Amino acid sequence: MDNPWLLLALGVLVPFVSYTAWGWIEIMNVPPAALP
Amino acid sequence: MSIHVPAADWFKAPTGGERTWIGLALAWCVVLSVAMPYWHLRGKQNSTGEAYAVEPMKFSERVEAFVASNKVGEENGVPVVQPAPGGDAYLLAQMWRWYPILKLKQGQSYRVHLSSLDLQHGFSLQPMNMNFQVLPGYDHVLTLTPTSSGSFTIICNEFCGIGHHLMTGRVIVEP
Amino acid sequence: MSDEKKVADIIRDEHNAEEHHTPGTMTLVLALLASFAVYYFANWKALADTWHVR
Amino acid sequence: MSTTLPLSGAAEATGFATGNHRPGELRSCDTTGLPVCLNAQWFIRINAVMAVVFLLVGGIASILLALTRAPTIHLLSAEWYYRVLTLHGLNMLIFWILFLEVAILYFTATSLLNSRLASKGVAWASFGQMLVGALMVNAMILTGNSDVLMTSYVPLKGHPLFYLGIILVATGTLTGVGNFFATLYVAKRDRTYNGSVPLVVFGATAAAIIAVVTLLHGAIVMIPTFLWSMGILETIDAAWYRLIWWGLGHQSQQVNVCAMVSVWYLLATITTGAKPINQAVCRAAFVLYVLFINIASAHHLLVDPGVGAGWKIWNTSYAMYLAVLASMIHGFTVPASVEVAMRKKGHTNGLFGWLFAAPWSNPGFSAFFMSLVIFGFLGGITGVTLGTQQINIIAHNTLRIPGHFHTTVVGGTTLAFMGLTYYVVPLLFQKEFYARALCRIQPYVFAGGVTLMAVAMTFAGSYGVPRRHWDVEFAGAQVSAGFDASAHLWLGLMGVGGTIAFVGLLMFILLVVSAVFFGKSNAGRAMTAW
Repeated sequence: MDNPWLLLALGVLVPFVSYTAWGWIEIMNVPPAALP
Repeated sequence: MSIHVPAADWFKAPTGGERTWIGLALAWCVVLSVAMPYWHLRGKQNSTGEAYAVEPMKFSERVEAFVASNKVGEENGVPVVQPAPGGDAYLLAQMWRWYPILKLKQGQSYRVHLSSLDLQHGFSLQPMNMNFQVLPGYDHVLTLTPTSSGSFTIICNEFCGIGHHLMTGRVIVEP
Repeated sequence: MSDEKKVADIIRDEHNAEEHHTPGTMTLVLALLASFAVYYFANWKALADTWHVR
Repeated sequence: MSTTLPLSGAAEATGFATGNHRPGELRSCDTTGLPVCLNAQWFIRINAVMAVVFLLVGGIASILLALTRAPTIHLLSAEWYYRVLTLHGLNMLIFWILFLEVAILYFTATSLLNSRLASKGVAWASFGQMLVGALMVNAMILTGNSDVLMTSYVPLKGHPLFYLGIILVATGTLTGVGNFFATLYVAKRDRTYNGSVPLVVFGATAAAIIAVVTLLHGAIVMIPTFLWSMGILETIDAAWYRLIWWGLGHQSQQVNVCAMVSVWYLLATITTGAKPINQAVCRAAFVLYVLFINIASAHHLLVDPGVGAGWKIWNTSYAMYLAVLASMIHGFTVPASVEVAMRKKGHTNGLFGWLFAAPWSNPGFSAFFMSLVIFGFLGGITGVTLGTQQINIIAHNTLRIPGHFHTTVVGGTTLAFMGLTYYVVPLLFQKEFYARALCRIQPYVFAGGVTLMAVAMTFAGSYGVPRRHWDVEFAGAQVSAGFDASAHLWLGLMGVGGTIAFVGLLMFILLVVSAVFFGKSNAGRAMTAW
């Protein structure tokens, strides 16, 4: 818990993967509209 | 003190009131965590973000086709359009109007397609105060079932330029 | 007692920290939890009255 | 009467280690005995002064907005309302807060670790970028080139210099945060302290870490948008922009939360000699902040197309609630530390004897404790509720959202920073305040105004009144719309609250500016106690 560099790495990685990367993938996989 | 180097053995488990509170807070967080999936499966109001990529112009043409085929009237210049129960309804957001006016039936569910011709807009149905984001390039589909009847207004609550506060629309629901 | 001496006592106290009773804080946080629950479920109820949407 | 701040000399603060200051760059604080690196002090001073300047710009904008949204007054035209709203958002949430947070980072890494500031050059680079960027943004807004609001949602297009200014502020802040981490490294290498870092430094480190991932998102979204604004890029996807921008937008709020909680611990110690019962709990809570609080940014996209329910629910629950758990832990440990300290001083009658006996006339304490209560009761509760995936349907983009964040950022962070300033000016500027009676009541005026305004906003928003909206009567709209009388009443009360808060803000700025520039020096003696 004391090592700021480990915390820095985790602090950047966890939010980036859980929020940014996953959201980015979802947006990229939006299927084309059929407009029934 | 909080500004001094802590005693060497600072790493120890919580005790007493602190421990009780952490337990209570954790239990409350579990309740919070369970509430959303529960409502997702059992609740009647959800936002699944169902959306399809669309060219703004193509969406606009589809709206015009929808108006042409289902128009039932007009309200000071704006066509009133009635989709078939359970069918698709199209609503276009553009600088500074919601087009067309939709006439629905209470208790029937409709596939409402929301998209924008230009900027981002905020679909805000009053007075129920139901709010959804409308983005250009995305056909945001809401499976909507009116549970009350009457005449309701749509306003825009996402800033879309100087006429943003003039952007209104209407939804009429027959019992 | 000079500042330095007083602080040394506080640091020594830390080692033999007896049970800390904080009933006032416990009351405050329980009030927080109660108002949190009331506000939270009131909002769910308000949501449930709106149209059905998925 | 020298103040008997329950602090101690350099020795105790850092566990009997020696500092790494170069000769002539160190002074010992006459009040606390803490080491003050003169370089760090210089940059703390200019960052804090610039912070208050942008607080004033944002404050003038806030009174204009409050008087416009109050229906009976409706001061500004639509064009100027949206322009001043852009000015208000950026100056308050980004410029005022980031300048002060860089100052706080410099203080914690040097004085509390008995270390020198890593590099003066990097500190100048940070300050220069932030200042030029902020002035550039304000210039673009006031000349009407960027009426795009703070979020500048694509496809709304602002002037390229507007985006470049925001990029400069972001890279400048990142440079300052880098200087903070370099100071941590230098302090560790030169062994200016032994054992773990003090709790307040740990909290500041957590805030700095969140700032890094925040500014990373800022770069990812702003650089392509800057190129797009110059026509180099064809289009920017609206959904992508919102996702990444809120990676910057909301995570910058989390930096503020983390910095505020650290300031809570700092002020609790300074004003009442409070000592956290169990530092492991406090530090664990900060770790939960670092890991999980940032994914809460998803609650800005809960009713958006493109992102699915799974992503929405995961990011606003499970892991995120561990961060809510952290806030609830801080909500206990901070008042508990004050209670233990006050009980040790003999205030043991009844449940709240310790609280009534607390130094309420000390603006440092009153601002801190009101910040804790407003943030906890009004901010936290509304925030988690609004951030619930389905409940967001009846709140998104209504006035409930500003109602929420004015209790967290303004009633919480800004109020706590104001409390801190009542010690920064005497200790680091070495100047005494004039009109000390006004200083004692200022936090109450500001907190009262902000609370009334925020509650009024929340009620108005429950009626559906939209945020960022000039005319709730929709005069001239093709289809008529409007709200009932009670919504107008709440908007009126919002105007009243906003005006009171502005009076409190003006008091603060005048008191600080008069002290910093014209105050009597207290060099060589302890500060006069509050």
